[in-house]
Amino acid sequence: MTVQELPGASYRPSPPPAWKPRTDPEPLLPDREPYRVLGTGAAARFDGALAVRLHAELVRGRRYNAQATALTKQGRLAVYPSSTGQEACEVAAAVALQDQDWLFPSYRDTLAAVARGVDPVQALTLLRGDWHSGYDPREHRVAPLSTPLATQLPHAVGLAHAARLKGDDVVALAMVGDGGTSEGDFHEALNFAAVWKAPVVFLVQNNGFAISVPLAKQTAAPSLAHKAVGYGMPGRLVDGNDVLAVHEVLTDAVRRARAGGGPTLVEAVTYRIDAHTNADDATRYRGDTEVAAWREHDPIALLEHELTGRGLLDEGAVRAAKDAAEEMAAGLRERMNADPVLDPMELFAHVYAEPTPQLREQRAMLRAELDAEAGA
Amino acid sequence: MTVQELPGASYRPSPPPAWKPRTDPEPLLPDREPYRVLGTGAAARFDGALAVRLHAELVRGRRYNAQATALTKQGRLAVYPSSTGQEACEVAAAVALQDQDWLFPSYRDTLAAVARGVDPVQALTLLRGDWHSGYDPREHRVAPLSTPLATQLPHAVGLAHAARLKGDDVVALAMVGDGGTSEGDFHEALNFAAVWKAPVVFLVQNNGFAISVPLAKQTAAPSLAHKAVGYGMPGRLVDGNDVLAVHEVLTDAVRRARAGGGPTLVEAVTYRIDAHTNADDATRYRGDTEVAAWREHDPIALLEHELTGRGLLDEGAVRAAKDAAEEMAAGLRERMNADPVLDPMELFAHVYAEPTPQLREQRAMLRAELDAEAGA
Amino acid sequence: MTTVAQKAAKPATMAQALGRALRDAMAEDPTVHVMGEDVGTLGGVFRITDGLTKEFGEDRCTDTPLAEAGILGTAVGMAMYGLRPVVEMQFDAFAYPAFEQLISHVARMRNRTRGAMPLPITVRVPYGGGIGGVEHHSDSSEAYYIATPGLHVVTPATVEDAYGLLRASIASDDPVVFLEPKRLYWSKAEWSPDAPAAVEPIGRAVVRRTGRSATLITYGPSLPVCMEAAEAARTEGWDLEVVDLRSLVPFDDETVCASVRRTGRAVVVHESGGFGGPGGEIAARITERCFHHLEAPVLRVAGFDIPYPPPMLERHHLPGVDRILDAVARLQWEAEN
Amino acid sequence: MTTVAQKAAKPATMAQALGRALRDAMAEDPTVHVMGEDVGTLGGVFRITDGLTKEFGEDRCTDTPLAEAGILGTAVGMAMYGLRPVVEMQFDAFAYPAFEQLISHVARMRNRTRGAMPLPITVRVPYGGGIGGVEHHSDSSEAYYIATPGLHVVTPATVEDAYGLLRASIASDDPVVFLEPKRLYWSKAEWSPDAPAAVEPIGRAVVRRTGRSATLITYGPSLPVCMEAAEAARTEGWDLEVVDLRSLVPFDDETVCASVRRTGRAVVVHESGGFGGPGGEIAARITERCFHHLEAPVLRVAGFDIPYPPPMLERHHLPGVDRILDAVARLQWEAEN
Ligand SMILES: Cc1ncc(C[n+]2csc(CCOP(=O)(O)OP(=O)(O)O)c2C)c(N)n1
Ligand SMILES: Cc1ncc(C[n+]2csc(CCOP(=O)(O)OP(=O)(O)O)c2C)c(N)n1
Ligand SMILES: [Mg+2]
Ligand SMILES: [Mg+2]
Repeated sequence: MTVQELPGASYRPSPPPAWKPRTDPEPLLPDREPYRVLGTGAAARFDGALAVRLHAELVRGRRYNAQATALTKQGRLAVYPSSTGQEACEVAAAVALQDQDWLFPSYRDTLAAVARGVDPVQALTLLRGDWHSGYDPREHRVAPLSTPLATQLPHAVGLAHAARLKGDDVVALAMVGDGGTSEGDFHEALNFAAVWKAPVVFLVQNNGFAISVPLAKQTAAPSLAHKAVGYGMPGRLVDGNDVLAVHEVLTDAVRRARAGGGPTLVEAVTYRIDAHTNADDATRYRGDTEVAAWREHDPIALLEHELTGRGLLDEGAVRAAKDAAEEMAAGLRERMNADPVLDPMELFAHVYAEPTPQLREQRAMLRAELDAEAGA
Repeated sequence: MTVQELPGASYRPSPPPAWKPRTDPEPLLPDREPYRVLGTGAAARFDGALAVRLHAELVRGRRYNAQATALTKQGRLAVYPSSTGQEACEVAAAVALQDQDWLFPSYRDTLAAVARGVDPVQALTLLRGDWHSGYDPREHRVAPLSTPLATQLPHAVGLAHAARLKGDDVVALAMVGDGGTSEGDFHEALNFAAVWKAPVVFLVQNNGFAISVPLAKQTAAPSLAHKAVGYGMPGRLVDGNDVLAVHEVLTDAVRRARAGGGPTLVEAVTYRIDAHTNADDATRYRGDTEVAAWREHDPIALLEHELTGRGLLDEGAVRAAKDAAEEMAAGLRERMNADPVLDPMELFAHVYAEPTPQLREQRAMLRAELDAEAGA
Repeated sequence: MTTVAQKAAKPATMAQALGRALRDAMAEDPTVHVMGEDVGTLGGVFRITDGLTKEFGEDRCTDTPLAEAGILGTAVGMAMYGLRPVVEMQFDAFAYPAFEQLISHVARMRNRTRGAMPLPITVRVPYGGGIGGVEHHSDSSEAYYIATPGLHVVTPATVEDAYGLLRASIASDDPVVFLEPKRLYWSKAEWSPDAPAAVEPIGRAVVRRTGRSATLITYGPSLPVCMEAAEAARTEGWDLEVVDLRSLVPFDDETVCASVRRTGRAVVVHESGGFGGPGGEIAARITERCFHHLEAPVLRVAGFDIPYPPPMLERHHLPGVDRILDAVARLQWEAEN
Repeated sequence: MTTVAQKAAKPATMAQALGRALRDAMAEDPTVHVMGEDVGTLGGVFRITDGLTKEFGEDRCTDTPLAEAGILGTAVGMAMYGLRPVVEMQFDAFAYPAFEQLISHVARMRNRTRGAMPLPITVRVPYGGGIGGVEHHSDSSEAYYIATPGLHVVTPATVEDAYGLLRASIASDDPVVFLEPKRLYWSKAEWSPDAPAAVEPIGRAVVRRTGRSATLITYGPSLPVCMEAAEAARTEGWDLEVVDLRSLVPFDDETVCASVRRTGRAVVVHESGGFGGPGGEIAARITERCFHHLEAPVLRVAGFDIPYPPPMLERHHLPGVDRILDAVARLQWEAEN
């Protein structure tokens, strides 16, 4: 069959019929440099009280990271993936949300959960060998910490979508690392979010490494924020150590989502000051000078300099923040020193709403074993 | 620990230290409209002999689609996903490659495999209920047709990467549909390709639908080609019914890959004229006017008009192309009319290099059953 | 659990019963949402969801992007917010991209959160062969699901059960992998869509045919084959009992063992590959529980341990009446091994 | 198959033996490529690949992007071009994103192409619990792999086998899922890295301890537990034989059945969940083959049918000596059931 047999076929030197430019990519593309507030003059526009609150949260967060790391040395935590150096992102993620919103942290983001109100001990159960999620996700609207990378992103999309369908005013903010952006789930989640116009904000903390693998082996993109345009959502690039900038960008994105504008992808450029976890040896894959350069760009120092310069933070406020942080740390230390009591019989309690006959048999077997042990 | 305790921390109102613009996104972004050659004057620069060859291939391809569809009605094929209307992409994909290069077709792309030299009967075994791959992939360097969508894309990347590591001059061209771009494997494949600078070309045939699902429910991106920037590779948008344009864009991309320039993502805007397969009822999800508009933008008509206008194609050449196509169709029809003879014992032959003891037992059982059947 | 008075029955297909179950569940419970590839406008490639978008709107029955992990992953989030998603995987093999979500989240969220966050998700998977499908369209993937604690695994073999079990699965507060035997989609039975029978809780096997010589234990697509085999066995002098498991998880040890203790002999029949397939589990647990009642080892008739074959050869792969009868014949065997 | 003269042995860990196997395979065969997350500069989170990038360069031992389907999918392409990729999945549960590639392609490419395109890929998966790992770091996922025809499934339990089986797996022209019992990584044995013993083909079980009362059948992480149980059983008057399967696919029916026919009693022991786990298959096939030699049903000691528990409770979940001995005690049981 040649063309003659295809009815209606004729010459048409025009773009293919169904094709039209779908959207203008220009506004979706991120700035060419990470957005900053501190030291740029833009900070003058900022709400001083908020800035002081963020400062206190950063100080508390830094202390929390230090305390949790110390707990690994004392054997009270099996492992701790520290967010030291990334506190601006962790804190801003929590603070940018309203009460009814949901946070979807990755395994590194216990601090964000804590900053949102989760009890620090409950946030750490997973990491001390206790139950996988120590808190009820509904209480503070914080999903369980997600260990399989990027898998929490579609959850955030689904939850936000469900809330929107129900007519509820709920935004979900999902956190993921630079390494996690390579996973298929990252792609699928962003795509669903954009197609559904779900009220979600994706925060990528680009801390330069996925365990030992540097960003250059993870992606060849101009920036991770550039991925946004491929989904038809805006991408924002922000200095992840500038808490005012991260807070502003996230707040904008949350507002946009809340208003029905759909999802945003935010890449926060930051750095993991500590090793991947206490079990990791970072000297195997990175040099001191790189770490030193980043210590110079510390989120707390950046903020303190700005606030002090503007007369918004005095010695007393710094001291107060420090004291509050110490108090939190002392409480954490003390409560983590108590040996948790886990009931082995609970192993069978939550697999299903009702244990299956098979689980009831197994439960009886363990019960008998424990009774025999106790009797012996 | 407040900031004072983090050694070296100080104020630094500059971009984060490790951050620098990684690449300029501008050249990676596709044109704002699909690239066209036919009817634009650019066709004048074209190799007339090539254009005539492409014309003959298109005519043959159209005939092949018609014949395969007819074979489903005669029960000789169980199912056929037709590429009628998409012949320009199918043909250009095959022609843009050199002999040593590899083609990775999706389930719809039997025509591309045939255009590359695979025996049409062998290309169709999967679709008549015969063995899954009727041809030896190494013979024409055509991977087996991939049914699980997008899963063939990482294969193409791995193969191209392996060839480059061996120092061989091999490019891989992988085909996928618009729907397939939503799969995680699409994302992971493009990312690996860009990070490894693998010599791969990704050709997305955006034919407007994934079975019944229109593009607007698949993506919110400005175009599928815009996804490229998120991987750091160039995206090209092309009129998929303009065979000279598709051929040029693919040839450029292949050349770039061959020269060590890395991968390219090409989105060809086209349309599936037939239903998804013979088993599908397209009237459930699309209207006649849309189909009619696309029939007006037929790849063969577009080319014939241009070539006739330029005096490159006369009645005789059209007739010759048609005759060749008829001959191919007659051969296909005839050979597909023969009942294939499959040996049930072959079920056990290729699961492993050597059948396991378990498979030997099962083989013996089937042998005994068949012998009993034959004896009975 | 819903009980409705029986009304006049007329012939219906399993596909119709499944569609009706979805419709009724959606009508009764506004939190039930159907989602998947082509489930909306098209009504699904098997037309199970036909009409749902029209009746309930696109938000309740949604054509998703083409990405199975994304479908199941977003369903997790929707369930976290209190919805009851019913997810369609287009074919057995196309559920594989969603495995990580299924294993690492769907099956574990309740346990992880110590009961705080159950996930009432139903994952519908058309499975099995016998329809002449091209590669990846005929897998029996139940072995993967039953080895994943936290999931219920359910599969109907009759029109009535298709309705009842799907309703029960959607009503369950736990995730259910609902395996639909695709070659029975067009099987028919007298069944009244307007008066479906009581919805039983999942987990109960049923004796489809009583007999004294031996028990055939099966489920889903192999039930009709076993019924046929039992009929044919009569001429050989065997009176076979046939048990339809209906639910693989939870497993109904009681019904199965009661039957085997009565007959003393059993053959497990399924399409899924033998090695590492459900049959091993079933045979092992019967043996553990009924050893001294067994006159012969529990035998298995299963698919071969090969990738699903080309359709032109599938009849050799699928358990058929003859192969079942051969196995029954071997139940008499008392040799030196 | 490589045979090297035995030289003086000194203590080595399983981790070292695995690393050495990779190194030797890479040195002997330039088509062997190691790839995965953190396998290069870091040497892997378990340091199995330590030094390989230094010795062979980044192209031979490659840090990939963080995407398991991408890793296995590109390995498929590399194998199609004639390389022998050895893929590391960082932990058991992180292999799940690669399931579709594994099931739909790795396991099927040879069969699909009627032998034209074999895929000699080794997928290394550290598996199992007992290391106090956080959620998703202790899964026993072998049930999924053994139910997938086209894959070999191999797991060492000793230092020597770690070397020998990994060499054999890499040398195999078929895809092998190589399960590394991570809690045995630091187990030690006298073993000379410079003179490893002969590389046997995969598929042979081995009797690790002879005995007359009953047979314990096990593999990987549970072997040392079974050896300990056998030792402890002596005080109860039982003389237990212990079979280490080493390969689940192919399965060595011969060695296993020879042992069970001798002892007349058997217990299968593994960490993996019981329901739908390998133990059902093993028990069923022993029963099919040795029914008249069995004095008692083949019993199973396995992990519970629950998601892997929090580390603080894992000792209750894992098969231990007492639970094994309890099962052995039940082998004497002759009741009315
Ligand atoms: C699916 C999956 N694969 C692998 C891992 C193992 N793993 C844990 S953390 C990590 C690196 C994560 O890097 P990134 O996403 O950048 O987050 P960061 O650690 O920097 O916060 C890896 C590979 C995992 N948790 N999940
Ligand atoms: C992983 C996977 N999921 C689902 C399917 C079922 N399926 C076959 S074709 C198709 C639509 C494909 O659409 P597109 O990628 O646009 O290609 P086209 O059919 O338009 O060529 C679907 C959903 C599949 N083959 N593989
Ligand atoms: Mg990182
Ligand atoms: Mg399409």
